Amino acid sequence: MARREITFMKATLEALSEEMAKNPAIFVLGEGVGKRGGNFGTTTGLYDLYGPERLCDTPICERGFIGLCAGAAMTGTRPVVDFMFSDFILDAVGEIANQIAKIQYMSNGRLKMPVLLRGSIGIGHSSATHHSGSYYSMYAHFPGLRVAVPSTPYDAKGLLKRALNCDDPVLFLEHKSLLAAKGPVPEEEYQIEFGKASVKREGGEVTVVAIALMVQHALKAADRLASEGVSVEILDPRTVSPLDTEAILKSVRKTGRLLIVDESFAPCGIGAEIAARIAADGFDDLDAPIRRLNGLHAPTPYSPPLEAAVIPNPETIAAEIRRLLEE
Amino acid sequence: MARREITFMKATLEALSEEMAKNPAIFVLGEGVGKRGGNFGTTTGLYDLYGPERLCDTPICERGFIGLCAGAAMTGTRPVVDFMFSDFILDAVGEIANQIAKIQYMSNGRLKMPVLLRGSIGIGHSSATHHSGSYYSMYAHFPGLRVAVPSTPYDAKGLLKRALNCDDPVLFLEHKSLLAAKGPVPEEEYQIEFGKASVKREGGEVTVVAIALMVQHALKAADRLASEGVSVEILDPRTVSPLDTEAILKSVRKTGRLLIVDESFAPCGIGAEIAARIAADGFDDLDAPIRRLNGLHAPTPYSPPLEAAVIPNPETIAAEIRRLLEE
Amino acid sequence: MLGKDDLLRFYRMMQTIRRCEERLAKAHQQGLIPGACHTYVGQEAVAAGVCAHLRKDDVIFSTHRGHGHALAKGVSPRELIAELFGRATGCSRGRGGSMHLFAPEVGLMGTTGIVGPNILQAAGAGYSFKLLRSDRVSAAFFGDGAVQNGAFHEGLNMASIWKLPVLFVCENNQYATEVPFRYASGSPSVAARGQAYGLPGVEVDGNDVLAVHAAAGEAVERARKGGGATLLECKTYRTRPHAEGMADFGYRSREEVEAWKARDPILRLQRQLLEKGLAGEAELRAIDQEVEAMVDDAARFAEASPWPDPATAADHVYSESC
Amino acid sequence: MLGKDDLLRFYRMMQTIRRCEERLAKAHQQGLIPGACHTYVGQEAVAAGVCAHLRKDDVIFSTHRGHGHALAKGVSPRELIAELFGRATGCSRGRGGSMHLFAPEVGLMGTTGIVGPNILQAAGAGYSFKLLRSDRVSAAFFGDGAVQNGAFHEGLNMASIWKLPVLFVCENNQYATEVPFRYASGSPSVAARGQAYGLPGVEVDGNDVLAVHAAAGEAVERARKGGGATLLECKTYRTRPHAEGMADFGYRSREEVEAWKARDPILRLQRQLLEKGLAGEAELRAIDQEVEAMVDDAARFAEASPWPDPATAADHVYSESC
Ligand SMILES: Cc1ncc(C[n+]2csc(CCOP(=O)(O)OP(=O)(O)O)c2C)c(N)n1
Ligand SMILES: Cc1ncc(C[n+]2csc(CCOP(=O)(O)OP(=O)(O)O)c2C)c(N)n1
Ligand SMILES: [Mg+2]
Ligand SMILES: [Mg+2]
Repeated sequence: MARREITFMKATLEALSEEMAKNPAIFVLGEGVGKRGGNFGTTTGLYDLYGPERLCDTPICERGFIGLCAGAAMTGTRPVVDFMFSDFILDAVGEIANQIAKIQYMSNGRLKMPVLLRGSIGIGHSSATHHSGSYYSMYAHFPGLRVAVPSTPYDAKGLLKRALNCDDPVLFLEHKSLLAAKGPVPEEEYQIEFGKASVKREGGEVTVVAIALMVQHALKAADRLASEGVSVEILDPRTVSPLDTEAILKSVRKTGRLLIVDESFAPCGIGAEIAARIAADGFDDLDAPIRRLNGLHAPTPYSPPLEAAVIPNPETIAAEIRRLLEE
Repeated sequence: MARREITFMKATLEALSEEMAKNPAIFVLGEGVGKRGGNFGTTTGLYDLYGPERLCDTPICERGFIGLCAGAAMTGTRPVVDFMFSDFILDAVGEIANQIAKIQYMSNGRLKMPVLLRGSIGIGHSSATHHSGSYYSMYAHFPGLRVAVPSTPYDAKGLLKRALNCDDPVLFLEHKSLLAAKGPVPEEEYQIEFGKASVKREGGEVTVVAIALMVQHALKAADRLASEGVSVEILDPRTVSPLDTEAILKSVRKTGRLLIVDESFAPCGIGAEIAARIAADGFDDLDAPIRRLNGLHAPTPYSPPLEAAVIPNPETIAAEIRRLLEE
Repeated sequence: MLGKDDLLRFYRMMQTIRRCEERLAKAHQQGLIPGACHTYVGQEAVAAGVCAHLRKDDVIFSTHRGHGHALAKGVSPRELIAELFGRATGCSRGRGGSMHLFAPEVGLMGTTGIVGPNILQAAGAGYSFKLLRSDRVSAAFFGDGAVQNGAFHEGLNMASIWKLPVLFVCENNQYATEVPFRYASGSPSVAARGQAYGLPGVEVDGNDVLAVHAAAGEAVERARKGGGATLLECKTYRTRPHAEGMADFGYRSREEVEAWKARDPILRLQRQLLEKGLAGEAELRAIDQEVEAMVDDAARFAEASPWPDPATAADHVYSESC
Repeated sequence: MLGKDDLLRFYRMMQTIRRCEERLAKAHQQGLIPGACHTYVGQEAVAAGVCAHLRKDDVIFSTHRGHGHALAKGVSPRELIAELFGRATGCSRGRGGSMHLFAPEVGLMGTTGIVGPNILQAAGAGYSFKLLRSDRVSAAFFGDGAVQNGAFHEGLNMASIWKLPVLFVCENNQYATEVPFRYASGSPSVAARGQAYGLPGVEVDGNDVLAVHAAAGEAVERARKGGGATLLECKTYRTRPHAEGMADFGYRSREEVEAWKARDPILRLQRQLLEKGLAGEAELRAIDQEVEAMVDDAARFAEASPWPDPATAADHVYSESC
């Protein structure tokens, strides 16, 4: 049978739809998740299947409806917030970090907190500074949250299904430049565990850990370098919390060189965390300094030439790999 | 003349009072900053000097009054938010990261954003999980903010004065276990530049970079180790954004060993950032893996034995240094 | 109609709260409480009057000033006092203290040290109950200070448009720490703000347990029957400082406090019981003694209880399911 | 009293906004606008009527739907269109696009892509003006969707208790993207919510520039004289989709849109001018042509303008003073 290829968005829609069919306690909240089917088509068709209470349009009160989810999750339902752009839920960081993330702990494990927060991240399409944020590093900093940042339709479906079967709060972050990308997704049921990296390309000379869209960019860079005779291994952690340190250590043991590519801000970012872990536990395996390639530490500008200047691309990634190989 | 010693709190009160006397555009907002003089005595006596408009008690609407400050700072005044506990302003992360931090950039430098956000951080005194947060790593992640985390009265006064003479938004974070600590503070006017670390103790065998209260704990650990013949150098970055990489590199060049001690969460924390920078640019100077010692990645519990278990102390720091020296 | 038993139940509950608080205040002075302690003295009628209508499977969400709500919802004095003492036997197993009380077994779904979130969480429980076609109801208790917070606005609006089975109980004790409500609020009435959300807003004397009970009864019934949420403003007063150990007369006068002490909700109910001949002095004293004995026992229990094991300090950050 | 000149000024401003928006809509189809484009078509009377009272040193804070406010406050069509085209000559130098317009020189202190913050920022400017003893005023423009957000609640309450010189102008165009106001709001009236904050709340026909102008005039005068803030609800309608390129009839009917087009604010003013004999067809057509020429020029200017230099992409993250 031919491998089925579907888009990232379709893969997540399948995951959500399948789980909603199984579990009547799942409901979705967000602006336009009802009849409209979601700003990114994330709930297309579900309103007709499950009705307005399970596909609930909200007023523009992100803090409010995320705070509401905490109470819902404690009392027998499983809320999904479809927040459109990760920038919008900065108003809810108090509810996320101080309530949702902490209540399992504070109740000594007597309350569960199965809240799924899902929506788009990433720079692209001249979305400008209020529609380009990522913030996964911030969420990985807080204890009590799971943070998934898939880069393929397959991973997206498997991780979303996992999230909907897990009692922890999960941030599920979808890069907007990946939503229309297609990839193989089997018809059969599967889930992907959190904290398991995926080797997106095997190679022997340098390890590149990349996040979300940067995985695709790194793959392009590796293709180019292959033609120059350079063998690049590419790892996608898939979840930044938990983070699969073992897989990265294993790869660095082989290559001796590590570059982390992350389009978002460098300071206290996930690239720093990866570098710190390897500088601690993989120190003896390193043949060269650990390098990070990040987007500029600046708000995201609108104009295409400015926007392009603030994020890594296949060329800058390839250049950085070449430099690292010379160290 | 004898060196004058005053408390951390008194030092910041002097800084604020002196600057308010000079600059009538400075006003302070917060719950209880008026007649009450601040929850931590941060505005004691100022209400009588400057009246209710400049020492303005607020309703409990952190997002609101921090958002208000953005508009005030654009229009000729210099707001100071006295937020008591850093946990309270998580509701305002949208205003801080998406507005206050970005407006200088988005206006292409035509608007200034001199907002000072000051208040307490840190674990201690059974304050429990909603009054123990730090979050400086999160603020250091966002572009556009300055983040000061002083550990002595001298540094606190100098950095607060700098903050009140700077057009950037500044987070000024005061560890609650340091507020009553005394230290030398000259009567004369001085300011401390952002991004300049301070060597709190010179030593040759290992570099310890510590933040806020951990500087004091590290000093105690170093005292203990000195009696064992171990020579520890202690650096306090004083501001985590900007971060003085040069000073840390310089010290590591001498010692070859680096431990970062930070009471807050490890993942994507400032310790990770420091480790990443040194693993990149100080790689050849390192004689051992870079180690981090952080508080546990957990919400902060109330009960004293639990609370003590989640943060580093002089003993655990000393033990970690000993381990690092053996690597 | 309320009978003698009901009134005596109110009396016993209010005395239980009062005596626990007084014991906690003393314990705080003695250094037995390592963190903060916000007492509910003067406001007992609200918790007692509202919670009398709640079933065990109904839920409440409270604040930093939550001891009274916890007790009224069914947390034992032992579990409450042990929690403030930081012991493993406390309702939050020592993780919480005064501001973080959890007892989901009896429907106390948490108290919060941050002003606001509990309002939203109560709305969320209401959403669950609606979706699950349950007749359970949910209540949020919060102060006048929370009314100026965005959480109030967003929570009440959502509860209104989705007709959620929720009671929003504002205990207007006229101060948020030291900031007066009349200064902080653009409107002198909390109840009147119900209108802005299309919700019934009811003002009641929060020092009169019978009045609170009556108003809460209507609201709970409406909620159970699918009639949606209610905003209840209980005008009351705390007669102790904001938190134990804090100064109290920089922002309010001794006279004001004394005037409110004269309106003490427990004394008032006592007078009513005696005047109506529903109970004699002796009967009330007997209850008082039972309560006193229970609180004594609880304090002894708490002090004798073990500390939590430091090795468990990072347990339950995540569930075991994922 | 308003004279002919005033009315013609309104007419010219509203036409300028309309023609710029139509040009931008077309440019969006042509791929000249790399990002989003939210037009103001149908709501022009609000910006024109309110901003007519504002001095250059007064300030406004707007939203994702801010083109009209920018123009009415004095941003030139050239700077507006160039910004949406992403050029270095745009009012935000290409950093912002449709949702992030900055022109502090003329009192446009920014438009925000996040719903809510501008309400707070307007209050903040009011705080500055009060502290500085200035008679400047500040205005926030926002949609009906923002009314359900905590920023509305917190901002209006602070403006009320501190008597800040602020106009809160809600443009109730009945939809937040595709979510109807009547669904999202617990209360059918925005203006009536003023009461919850102790603020005057005034409802006005937002498609009648004269009505908007009259109501805004009172509010601005009250603010300048120290009388505090006003909440103005302008009932209006956007006749184009939420953003260019979006579908428009999944949530509202063609009939509804057509009915509102019949109430077009520009046509209405035109009729009034003609009926009162204040202007002839020819005079209006002459203005139209001038406006058209100006917009043509602006679009040409924008298209011919240079792109920003990528080397400047990280400039101005911090000021130079620290
Ligand atoms: C978001 C937030 N801001 C500030 C505080 C500090 N704080 C604790 S209690 C309190 C006053 C609360 O007043 P109110 O809601 O009236 O309750 P009361 O104490 O009177 O019962 C404040 C400001 C907090 N806990 N959370
Ligand atoms: C906090 C936040 N949530 C969601 C959005 C997405 N969004 C952009 S415009 C809009 C609708 C706004 O409606 P309204 O305030 O009525 O303004 P209008 O578009 O009608 O002018 C929404 C939901 C956003 N920009 N910010
Ligand atoms: Mg109160
Ligand atoms: Mg609208």
